[in-house]
Amino acid sequence: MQIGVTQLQDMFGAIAEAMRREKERLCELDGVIGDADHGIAMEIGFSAAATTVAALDPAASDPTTVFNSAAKSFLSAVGASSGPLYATAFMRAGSSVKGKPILSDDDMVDAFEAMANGIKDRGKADPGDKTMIDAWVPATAAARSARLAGKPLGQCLSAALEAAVEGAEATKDMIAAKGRSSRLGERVIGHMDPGAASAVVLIEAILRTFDA
Amino acid sequence: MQIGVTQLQDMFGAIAEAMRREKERLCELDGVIGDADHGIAMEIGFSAAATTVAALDPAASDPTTVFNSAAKSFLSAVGASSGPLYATAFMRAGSSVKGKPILSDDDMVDAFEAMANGIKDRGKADPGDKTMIDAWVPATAAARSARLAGKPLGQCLSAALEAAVEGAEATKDMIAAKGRSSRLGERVIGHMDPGAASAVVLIEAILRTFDA
Amino acid sequence: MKKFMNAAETMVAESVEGFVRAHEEFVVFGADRQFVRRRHLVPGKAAIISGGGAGHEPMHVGFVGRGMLDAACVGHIFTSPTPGQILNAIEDVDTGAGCLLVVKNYDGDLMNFEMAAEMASSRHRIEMVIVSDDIETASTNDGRGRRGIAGTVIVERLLGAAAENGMALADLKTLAAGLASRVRSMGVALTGVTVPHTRRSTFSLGPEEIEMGVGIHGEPGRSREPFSNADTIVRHLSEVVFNEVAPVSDKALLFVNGLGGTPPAELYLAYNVAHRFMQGHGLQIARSLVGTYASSLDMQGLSISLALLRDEEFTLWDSPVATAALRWGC
Amino acid sequence: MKKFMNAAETMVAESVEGFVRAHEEFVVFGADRQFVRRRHLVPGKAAIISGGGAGHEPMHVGFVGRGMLDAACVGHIFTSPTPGQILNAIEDVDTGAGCLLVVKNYDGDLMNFEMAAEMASSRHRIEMVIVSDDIETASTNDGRGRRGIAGTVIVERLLGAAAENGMALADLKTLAAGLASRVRSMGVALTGVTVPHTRRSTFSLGPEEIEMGVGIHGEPGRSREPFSNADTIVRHLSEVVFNEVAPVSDKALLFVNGLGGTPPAELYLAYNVAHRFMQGHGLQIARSLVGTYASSLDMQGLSISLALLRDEEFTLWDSPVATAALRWGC
Ligand SMILES: Nc1ncnc2c1ncn2[C@@H]1O[C@H](COP(=O)(O)OP(=O)(O)O)[C@@H](O)[C@H]1O
Ligand SMILES: Nc1ncnc2c1ncn2[C@@H]1O[C@H](COP(=O)(O)OP(=O)(O)O)[C@@H](O)[C@H]1O
Ligand SMILES: [Mg+2]
Ligand SMILES: [Mg+2]
Ligand SMILES: [Mg+2]
Ligand SMILES: [Mg+2]
Repeated sequence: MQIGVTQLQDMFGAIAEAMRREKERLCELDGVIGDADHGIAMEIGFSAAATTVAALDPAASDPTTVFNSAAKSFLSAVGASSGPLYATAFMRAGSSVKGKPILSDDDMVDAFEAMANGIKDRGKADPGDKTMIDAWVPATAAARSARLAGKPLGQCLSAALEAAVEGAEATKDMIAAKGRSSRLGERVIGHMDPGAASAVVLIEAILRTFDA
Repeated sequence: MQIGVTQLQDMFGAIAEAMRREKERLCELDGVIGDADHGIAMEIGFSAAATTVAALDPAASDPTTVFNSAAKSFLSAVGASSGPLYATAFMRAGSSVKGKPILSDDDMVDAFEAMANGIKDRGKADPGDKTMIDAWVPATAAARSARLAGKPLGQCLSAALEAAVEGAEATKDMIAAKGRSSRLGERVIGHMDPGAASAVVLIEAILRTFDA
Repeated sequence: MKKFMNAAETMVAESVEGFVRAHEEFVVFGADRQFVRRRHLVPGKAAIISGGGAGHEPMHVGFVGRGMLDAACVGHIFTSPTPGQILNAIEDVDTGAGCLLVVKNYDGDLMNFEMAAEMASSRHRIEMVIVSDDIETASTNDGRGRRGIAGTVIVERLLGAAAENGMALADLKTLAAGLASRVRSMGVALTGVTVPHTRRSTFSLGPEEIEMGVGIHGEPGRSREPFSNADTIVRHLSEVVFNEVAPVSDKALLFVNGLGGTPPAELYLAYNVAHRFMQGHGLQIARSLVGTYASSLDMQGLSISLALLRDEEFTLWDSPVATAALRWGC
Repeated sequence: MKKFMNAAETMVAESVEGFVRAHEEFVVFGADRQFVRRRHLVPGKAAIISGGGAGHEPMHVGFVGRGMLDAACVGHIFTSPTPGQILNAIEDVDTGAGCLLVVKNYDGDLMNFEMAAEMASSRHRIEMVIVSDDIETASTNDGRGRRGIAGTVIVERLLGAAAENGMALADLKTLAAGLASRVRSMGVALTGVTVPHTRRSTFSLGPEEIEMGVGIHGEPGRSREPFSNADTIVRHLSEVVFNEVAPVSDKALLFVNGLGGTPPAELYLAYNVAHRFMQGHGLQIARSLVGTYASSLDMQGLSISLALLRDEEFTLWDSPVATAALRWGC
């Protein structure tokens, strides 16, 4: 697959739209164990990112510009935890594909993995801490191994989504060690982490963009 | 009738008991147009007065002492509006019978009238202002004219009670011009003034003391 | 009714005790805890005493100290202190220059302070100032229905500053008289309040109702209105006080007072609306006060007070004050 | 949900605008209203910047001024400000002696302040202080779950005073590190709060329930308990903070903080209970603070903070401070 600026613009558009749709559910999840605003943060952040990215001239930009613009506008639109986490994710994705005008399937899997690493470095959460990391880490591992097995991008992302869904589901059984819910101890058991849930929404929107 | 310290002690005891019984209703009335505490003020004030008065040695006291002690203890137990109003009432009653060890029917009607005048002077309310004055003024007028017609104290107090009941009833149609409810304008119409209602309770207790 | 209290009977005493413990720098209890007074009196200064029911904290105990009150008497909740309390305070803090009693316009307070003044008059020079900064009632137009509410804070501050500067009793009374028509307030409630010892809400409001023109005792106000946004509510309050204040100056002190359950963020938002309104009507807002100073238990609501002051009154406002609730310049 | 607001989207901006209008003596807006800063910076002084979500007023804007903060950055309600806002504040108020960022221990705040610090590090000397005065969580015992709550006020005051006295950036960082184990707080909520833009209560409590160990974001606390009297509730809070604070001194600052909807009278009553408790456990309560300083919208509730300070820290506490919310000595 050949992915240029236009496809990435579509991708951010698709993520923004998905977040708009899922906003209420994400807020509800955050309401159980956090401060009930995760849906709002994701909606505001991604619509800002999508709008900024959509305004880029494809002829005068490259994928790195797209990721960096998304990072900056996400960051200035959203404080919260998700702001620095996703801003760092996109900045890392931008670095990982630096200098490439068109991205191959390998490049996209690299970018995807860079995002997860950015989130890990910024948030310093470990798997099992009941955060979005619990969706992102298995998702990137699945994408990577699918790619190593020679699968095309669409199938890599399918594998990632499946792993993310499972990872998010698994957060229900975890006691949070990071984020606002980390003080609740046993009381959060049975509830999915909202950041893990939104990671699923995001990965699904990426998949839909490149699977079409 | 011959009324001495003991009878006046009984009288304050009866008033205190009546206020204890009517406390809730008086608070409820005050809740509609005032601050819902009139029953509490009357209960506290009259139990303090009754206790102090009961502790007086009948052999070493006279009616003036009884009224003055009641005034003082009422006053130091209750701030509110009712405190100064009833304290002044009892002080005036005390003055009106000064020097008399035993009170006649005339003396009691004088004392009764002195109470109403004390309330009027202290509160500066006019009839029709929707206050306890609207019970007290007709009540003393009725007692006075019954006495002028030669009726014994019991019948004077009966007449007073009847007039007080009517006067209190009439406050329902008034717009308040004094007290907390005076800002409510038309909104108080239909509701009886709590101070007028407690005046009825008080007069009834006096009547019961001397009609037995 | 969830409140931080142990028993209705002891709640005022416990709260005032906590207040005194927290502010020993400024205040001490008077004899038998009948009143709260300044730790250090100023001999020869006219004494200023105020008081009223509890439930309005920090008013008045929070205003005892340098540049404001010499003593404050606290009654039961929403109930005047007794003449005995007031008399004791007079006896204690009058150092010879006489005593000014600052009373909010409620029959109960008036009568109790009057009785105290009568009882003290043989041994003390006493003057009384009645604060009635509330807006006019719809029904009576003679001003009798105007209660003393948050504007009392302004009056007590200015009188306290003037007394600290050495102003004599008679002149303090004149200063207060001059202020009477230039300080106006109006309140609004989003919720009623529950008086602990009655355990009843004095009025209750539906989720879409507010009460306009409330005082500080949980008594109903001028009218029940539909709830609306801050612009609508606060502009209405601002308009009424603007129209009722005597227009002797265009330099104003604007005061947004919280009624107990309203958080600072909402008070500041309301201040913003009122400030715009007053500026739009040609006033220069020279000073501001925003906070919970004259509360009504935990009522959610606020009042807007507007005071049109003369330059020398602003100087009084700015002079040093050191009390638990107001402090600057020292 | 009845609040004084116009729209959820504009409420923070309107409220901060009102705050700045009301306190022009102390503060001005930074460029694009991205932060609130002192009207007069002190060249050569280490700058102190704090910030966090809105909804905690007067924290932090109310602490901007002499003897405390140089700038405060405000995010959406309960949401960290962005790195851009913080960076702009750094650029504006660092007069050459570097900049101390005081951050409450929440992942969102931490990450946003960290990003700002990274972005500023090429041109500014930056240090960061993380306040985590909250009590230990039941589940994790490594202190990671300790949030920054009302004790932040104490830390900001002491750091601000020291900076005003000329203390260098590195020493400020040391001072803060020394305070970390000596300031502890615990909160209780009688009601949940409704975040305006979500229009949902983050937790709701029945008429006989309270939430123990809450923070200031409406997030649930340590445990749900039956409502009881002030003695029981406040003694419990007092006991936990007493047990968790590092016992290096027996001279304490005791701070009762209102969470937004609790009136002064109840805070003073709670102070009384806490004061008795602490005295009964051998502490000398040398300083007090009672009021709504770190709120959680209109939550009914309070927190108890205990700080065991050294003599030189009490001297810092007492030194002049002139901000909207704390003021003395000038
Ligand atoms: N340190 C962290 N590392 C990774 N993810 C985190 C971290 N802290 C929080 N999160 C994620 O962020 C989500 C909450 O995001 P959001 O509600 O937008 O921010 P906030 O917690 O500031 O309100 C959590 O559900 C969790 O998945
Ligand atoms: N100036 C006055 N003159 C006569 N009666 C008055 C006056 N003011 C108030 N009252 C009476 O007092 C009653 C209220 O008493 P109470 O509730 O005990 O005091 P408060 O109004 O201080 O709460 C009113 O119903 C009215 O009858
Ligand atoms: Mg959240
Ligand atoms: Mg009453
Ligand atoms: Mg009353
Ligand atoms: Mg948040």
